[in-house]
Amino acid sequence: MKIEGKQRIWLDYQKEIADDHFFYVRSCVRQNFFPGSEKTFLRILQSELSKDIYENPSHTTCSGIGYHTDIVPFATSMTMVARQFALMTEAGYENFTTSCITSFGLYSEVLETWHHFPETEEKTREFLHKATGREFKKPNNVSHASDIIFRFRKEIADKGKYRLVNQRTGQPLKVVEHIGCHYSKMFPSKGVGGAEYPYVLVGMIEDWGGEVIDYPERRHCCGFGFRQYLVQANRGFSISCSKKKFDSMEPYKPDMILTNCPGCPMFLDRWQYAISEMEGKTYGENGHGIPVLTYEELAGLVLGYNPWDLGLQVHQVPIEPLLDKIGIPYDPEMKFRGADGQDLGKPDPPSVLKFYTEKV
Amino acid sequence: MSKSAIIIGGGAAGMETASQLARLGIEVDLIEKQSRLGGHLNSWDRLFPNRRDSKEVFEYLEQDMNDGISLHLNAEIETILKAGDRFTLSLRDGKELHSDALVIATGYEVFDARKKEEYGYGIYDNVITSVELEEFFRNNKQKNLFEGIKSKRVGIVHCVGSRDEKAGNLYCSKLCCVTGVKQAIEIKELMPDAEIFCFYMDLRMFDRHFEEMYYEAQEKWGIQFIRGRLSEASENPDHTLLLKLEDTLTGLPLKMKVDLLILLVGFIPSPETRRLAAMLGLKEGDDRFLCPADEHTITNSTTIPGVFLAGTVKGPASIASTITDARSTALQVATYLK
Amino acid sequence: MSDLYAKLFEDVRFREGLKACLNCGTCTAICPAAEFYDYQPRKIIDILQTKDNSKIEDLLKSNTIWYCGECMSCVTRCPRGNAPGLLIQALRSLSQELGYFTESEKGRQQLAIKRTIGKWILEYGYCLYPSEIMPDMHPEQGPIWEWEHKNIEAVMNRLGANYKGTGAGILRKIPDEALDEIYRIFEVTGGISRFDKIEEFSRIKALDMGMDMEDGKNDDYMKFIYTANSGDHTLKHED
Amino acid sequence: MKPFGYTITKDRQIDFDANDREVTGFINEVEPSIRLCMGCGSCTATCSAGHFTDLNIRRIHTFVQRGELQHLKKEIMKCMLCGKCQLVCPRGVNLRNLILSIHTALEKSGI
Repeated sequence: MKIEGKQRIWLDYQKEIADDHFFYVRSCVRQNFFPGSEKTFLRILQSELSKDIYENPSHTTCSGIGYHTDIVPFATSMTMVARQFALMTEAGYENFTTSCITSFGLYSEVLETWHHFPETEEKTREFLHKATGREFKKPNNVSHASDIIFRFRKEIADKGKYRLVNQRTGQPLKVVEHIGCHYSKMFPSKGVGGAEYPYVLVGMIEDWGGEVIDYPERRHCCGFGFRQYLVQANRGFSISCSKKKFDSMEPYKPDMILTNCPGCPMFLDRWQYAISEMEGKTYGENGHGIPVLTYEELAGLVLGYNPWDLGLQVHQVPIEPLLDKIGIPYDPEMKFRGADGQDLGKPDPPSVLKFYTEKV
Repeated sequence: MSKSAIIIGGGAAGMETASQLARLGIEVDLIEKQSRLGGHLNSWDRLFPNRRDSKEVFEYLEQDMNDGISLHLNAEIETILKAGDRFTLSLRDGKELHSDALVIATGYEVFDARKKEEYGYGIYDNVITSVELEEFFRNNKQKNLFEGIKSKRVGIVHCVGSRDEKAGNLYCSKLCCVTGVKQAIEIKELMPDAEIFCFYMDLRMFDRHFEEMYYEAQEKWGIQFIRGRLSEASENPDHTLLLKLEDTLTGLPLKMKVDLLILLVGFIPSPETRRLAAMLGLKEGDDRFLCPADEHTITNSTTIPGVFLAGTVKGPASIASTITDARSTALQVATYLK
Repeated sequence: MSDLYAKLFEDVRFREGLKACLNCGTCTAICPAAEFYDYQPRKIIDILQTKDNSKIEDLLKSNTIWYCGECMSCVTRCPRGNAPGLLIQALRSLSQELGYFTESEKGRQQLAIKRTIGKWILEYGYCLYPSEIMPDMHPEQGPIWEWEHKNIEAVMNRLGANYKGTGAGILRKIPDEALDEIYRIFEVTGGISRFDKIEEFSRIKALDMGMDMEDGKNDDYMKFIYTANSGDHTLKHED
Repeated sequence: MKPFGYTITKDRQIDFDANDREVTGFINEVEPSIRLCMGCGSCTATCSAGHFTDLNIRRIHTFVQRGELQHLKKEIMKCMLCGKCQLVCPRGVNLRNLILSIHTALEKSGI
């Protein structure tokens, strides 16, 4: 592997990422499954980087999952997108930032469609006005939240308390990066580093001290496939895709998986559990699985935030082996407690995948 | 007073045009940007279809580089001016040349395989281009190329940078197919136990003896042809490559490990060709190669009187047809100057 | 019968996605659906290129168009600028408009999606909603989700969400005016009409199959389409 | 184990490296003309059995070379050995002997 070859390609895909004054729209999947990540994103931008980021309470789903399960017509989704733009326009913002990759892909697709088929933009304006009375301007800049963290990765490293280094061995942690399909597969120029060798997560890993692993099934979809997961009868497809990735990355002995898409970390986390239940097979060390993190969770760890504030307790694959490797302290007693320390009980231990109980 | 012509480009087309014109008594200046003549001919080892040594063809072309030709090596053109029927060329070293006719024979370049990002050229260790393979053959470096490779399975990818909108080239480079078959046979000659696969969409064996070479590759050498375009190559932990393509004749996706991947890179117009065309106001086709005055009949002249085209500035061509074309250009120039 | 190709052509995604195919197979080669289902994006384009009405009708009624996961990996690779993923979207839309989706096992599942994702979009303003993601319908979500689901308010609170609260924040209650706006958008753009068609054609199919189909989530037809898998979607090596 | 309601499936890619190609080697040896196929499909077009079943005789060649034995077994059972394919093959592939050799090879390897 010659890293210079990749660096050349990264130079070809330098994406413009806004610097400040972001209009933030949330992700359905992440609010349900990784609320701590969105919380951490805002905390980093506001407290660490002193950026202006605004969220309008009236913004909604972009309808992306409905669109990609094909129950929502394109015209409807275009108008849903237009409504979000209208809220941005009304609030006086021009930089649109999405927490979700499906949304990011949809916004990009809608803007491209309006560009190539101007009559669709006109029609959308008409629909939006008819339905809501709103008008909108198109954003100057559309960035995914991972683009923003990428842009400020060096600042985060500078402020950081921890590096992605194994305390015991002094070796950099081996990190697998997984990019959401809709980040750049449709429009390579819209993603940092393009579609074949996206740099958005690689840049974070490198600057935070880790070592990136490239493995044969790196570009493979996690298998969400929208309807392929949402309907139980189709989930065999979904889990089989993820398994393919695990089998392919296993020989490299990764310490963790880093993702930038809402769904992927959930699936890569949960499917390790399901595979272990179905086939008795676990990945990673000592039967603990390979921890899967969002980029905000990882940034939060680097910055020294409490792992339980980041939401690492709601992962099925235990995260403690990673914390121990990096040398991040945590209080096991507080893992499954509520905001005021109240006892919420504990999840049942899975039958195969190990619950982390003590330091190895 | 004898008439004169300037020929830009000292590859096969330029050399042959020059020698033909000199033989007809026309004073020739032959300009070559590199330190020696021959152009791409210097990169090839053996030529299809009969696998004769390319040096023989070079020697043939070189023997006529006689006194009637003034050779300007390492020469770079600054400006070209046309006043009346006369051309004035200024070279970077300050030299000025004059002539009554101008022949553009600046040829092509090979496609930069790095642009086909998903094939990992320049990133993965065992991905090389067909040009590099020729260099290995030519310099007898075969041993280095295959050193440490145990199972010796080789994949040859057709249409790299050709017939590809994403690469910016919709056209067929037409000679990659036969080059791939030739190289497959040559590898097999070197390593009889190697397994060789060509990944193709159409095999365009258009010229004399090409189809027979394909037949020979199958019959005598057992080279396998899989119909499907390589979709991606990735590197395995042992530095072999994992290929993914559709085996379109079965309709099933296929994955396969190879030790070495050879990319058959296509033709693109050389930057020098495009620079001169812009300087002179010559017409480029939508494939960016230069347009002759008429595609069927007036194939060697341009719409500018006194400016002629020879060889691969007009599109992909074999050495044989380049030489034939150069003679035709020479005849057109001579007729014009008469 | 009307010209299905012309109908497809009305969809901008179809016009964007179909140039001319040279049958190279780069799409099928990396298509996750082609790896696990008897499916080839290349073949879809091949059929559409024929403009043959009866072949297109077969396609609209088949399982085939429902295998794609819309990851759009094919879009990156096509050397001719085709986008099989976009064509699938156009085909699925038309299949639902014409009611052809109920003719296939995979197509019939649209009702289940409409009654979950579709319902939640209009009801909550979110595509997913935690109290609706039932552990028994999602066993793979594991014990962690069971625990979370049981303690959802406390867990959301611990992680800094504004669950069901007013103002901004994670899983806030979307204001009623905003939900009204969404509904009107769905009304004027054909979203509601799409939902109604999915219900209506499914009702006809359920009757046809002798199954009960109420409006809730737990009727026989709904359960059937959510779990039914004939097992012949994959061309297995053991076959 | 919990009832998940679905199972992990093996992919249907041709896994060239995992396939057993002993049969491939045997057939290429006993009927070397198999190498000459250029995928033109003349055989499939004229195939009598192919008119009544989904037999695709052209694909048999490809399955042999890829070592896709299960597919191969399924396909050749449909051939009636009429030999029309051989008459039209522009490359002179001895298709009848090819089919017979496949039968022999599959039997020998117990498939």
